[in-house]
Amino acid sequence: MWKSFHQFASPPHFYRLAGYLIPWFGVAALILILVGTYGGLVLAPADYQQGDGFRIIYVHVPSATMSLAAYTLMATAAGIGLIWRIKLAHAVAAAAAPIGASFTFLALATGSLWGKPMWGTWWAWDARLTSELILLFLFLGYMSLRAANDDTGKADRASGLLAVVGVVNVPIIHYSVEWWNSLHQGATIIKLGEPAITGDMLWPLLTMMVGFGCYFATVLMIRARSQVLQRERNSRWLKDL
Amino acid sequence: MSGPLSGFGVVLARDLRLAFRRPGEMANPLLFFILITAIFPLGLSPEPELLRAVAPGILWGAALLSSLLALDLLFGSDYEDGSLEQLVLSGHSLPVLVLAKTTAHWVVSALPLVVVAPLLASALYLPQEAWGTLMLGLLIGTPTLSLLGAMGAALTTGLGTGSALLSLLVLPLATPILIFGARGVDLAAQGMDPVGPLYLLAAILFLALSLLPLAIAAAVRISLD
Amino acid sequence: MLSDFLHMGGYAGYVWGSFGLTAAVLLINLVGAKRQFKQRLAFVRRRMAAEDKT
Amino acid sequence: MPCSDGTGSEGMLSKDTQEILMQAEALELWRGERCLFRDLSIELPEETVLHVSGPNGCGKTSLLRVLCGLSEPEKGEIRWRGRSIRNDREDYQQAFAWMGHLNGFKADLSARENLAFSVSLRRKTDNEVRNNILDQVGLTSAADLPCRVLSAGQKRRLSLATIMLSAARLWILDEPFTNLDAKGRDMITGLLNSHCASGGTAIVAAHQELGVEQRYLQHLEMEDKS
Repeated sequence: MWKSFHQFASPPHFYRLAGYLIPWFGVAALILILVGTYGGLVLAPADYQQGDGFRIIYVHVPSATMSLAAYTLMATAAGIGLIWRIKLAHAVAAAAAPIGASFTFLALATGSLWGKPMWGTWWAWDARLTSELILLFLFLGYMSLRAANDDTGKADRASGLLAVVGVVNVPIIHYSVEWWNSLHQGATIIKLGEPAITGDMLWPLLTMMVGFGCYFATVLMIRARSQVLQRERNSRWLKDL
Repeated sequence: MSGPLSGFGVVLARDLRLAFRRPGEMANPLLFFILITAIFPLGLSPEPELLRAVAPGILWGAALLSSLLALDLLFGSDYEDGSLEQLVLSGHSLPVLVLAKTTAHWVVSALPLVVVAPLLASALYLPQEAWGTLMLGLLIGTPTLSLLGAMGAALTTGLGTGSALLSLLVLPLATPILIFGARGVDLAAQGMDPVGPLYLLAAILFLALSLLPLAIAAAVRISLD
Repeated sequence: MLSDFLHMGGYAGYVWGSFGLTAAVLLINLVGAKRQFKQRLAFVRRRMAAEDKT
Repeated sequence: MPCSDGTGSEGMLSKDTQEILMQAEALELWRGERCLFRDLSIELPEETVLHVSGPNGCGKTSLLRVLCGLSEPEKGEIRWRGRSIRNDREDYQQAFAWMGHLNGFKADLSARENLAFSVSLRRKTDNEVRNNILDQVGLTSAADLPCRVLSAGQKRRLSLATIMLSAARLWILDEPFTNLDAKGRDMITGLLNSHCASGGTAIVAAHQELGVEQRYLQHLEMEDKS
């Protein structure tokens, strides 16, 4: 197993493989997202309580899921990079950060757009939105630390360490915010309304989730390739690009 | 070269001696803590009901910010004069040495807060029953803040980014401490049993004590590379 | 029929706002990633060429 | 991008009687887009002073920092007495003393306090031994002044005192002569000779001749690639 893992981790191999996979994942993402959107906006019935407003779920939930998935992937890649000194893993971690931050921002924006008709305010200290906000700060901290280091090697290791420590803290933060939010569960604050998800409401959501996943893979591989180029300096294989 | 912990005492003693050589600087976190706590009543209103309600949040928020205040000096001055290099190459286990430095920083910047806390609590009309919980909560919460802060300081040493980036890195990670600390005091103020949040603070402290020194040592090595 | 669809039961602004924003952010990310890659590739090619000459 | 691939040193006969203390193989280090050195190997037997020289910016300091384990090389392995320094870091660190550009003393502590602190991290010494060393490096008069007021030359002498007291087998000195007067420079030459005589070894980066006896001396010339 170790041989193949190491062989896969060699930059030229990853670079070519990614080049091959990007169009496939790109097309899959496009189709899935379009079908999911059509399903969510047209086919799915309106929610009896929130009417058509609930359709924002089809972008909010996938974004929120992807934001956490991106952070976890980033921290795992950084951990691998730190432990086994694999530069490719650091390249993947560096590539995952901007996309993760964008998904987190999307989750916050769509969450507040969804909250406005429900609560009448753009922002309410709902447990999930607050966790999402802290996750955004974790991403911003990661990216600013990476930007503050001019040497790529040092930037990789410093931000990698922050990501690993951060990922240990994410569950703690999540549950402390849930705990904090449940204590103030006065009548005024309704948890982000969770409409009852039935069959024909559910499949578009799953489609959107997989679509967002494929999109994430696409952009991750594109960014990872440029990170690989940045770290390979002048190895021979670059010559025949 | 006796046991692995022998370096701990030596570094702790040096850092404390250094801190006491500059008593003015040593008082900064304490003054900052008092200043912040004084500002809120000015910003809100002198009216006891309101202040009593927000007292736990103000006190804990002020404690969090004060413990971050003197952090960029923790490794910064050693980095500039080269003693950080000597520490890393001293042949002692680096996590133990950075734990010693962090302990010295905690003793100098966080302990005074615990001592002064009841004074400020009374200024914010916090009921007397909650003072004990406040002090105990600060006692077991601020070490984690110092450890998290030390890691942020180690990561940003030598980058010349000052405490702005340091706070951005540390504050998100410190939110659970703030939540449990303030909630504990709030429960005690309402006469309820605050033992739950205090246990959670203690649990986080032990997690931090066991893992963070390793991360801080790694961060120091990275910034010295 | 189309106008009902666009009206989104009164939530038009929020629903289309969310979907529009999502599309925009996804597009910006994709284009940004592509451009960064193109620039980095060009840089590497230029440096490789320069090195061959020396 | 040609790099300085200086081999260990010219005429490095394997004196079989002497144990090879430190081996470095195929070291490679980059700073940003610039390769400082590549495939650089070093073999350091005991009783040797390796004089690392080369123009400014050729990576002398970076090489020394890699050899003490402060910096991670891009490629390459360093072994102290046959065992890689990455595995048992503390063991290797106890075997050498490092003098960098920065002297590593706290400005608010006195020379005596600084010396006591840095030596106590390595071994137990009593006051009398330390005073003796302070006297040797000519700092007795300034021993109780805070380091803030000491001159650069005096601070360099204090570093020298720390190195002498460290009882380390390997000395890694980065430009030890800076800020030192003639007497100071002679002191260093004498120290290096006696260090080698007692079976020790050293790696010294300097722009001038070390004045060490020929039988101990080896050279590593580093080119400048900028």
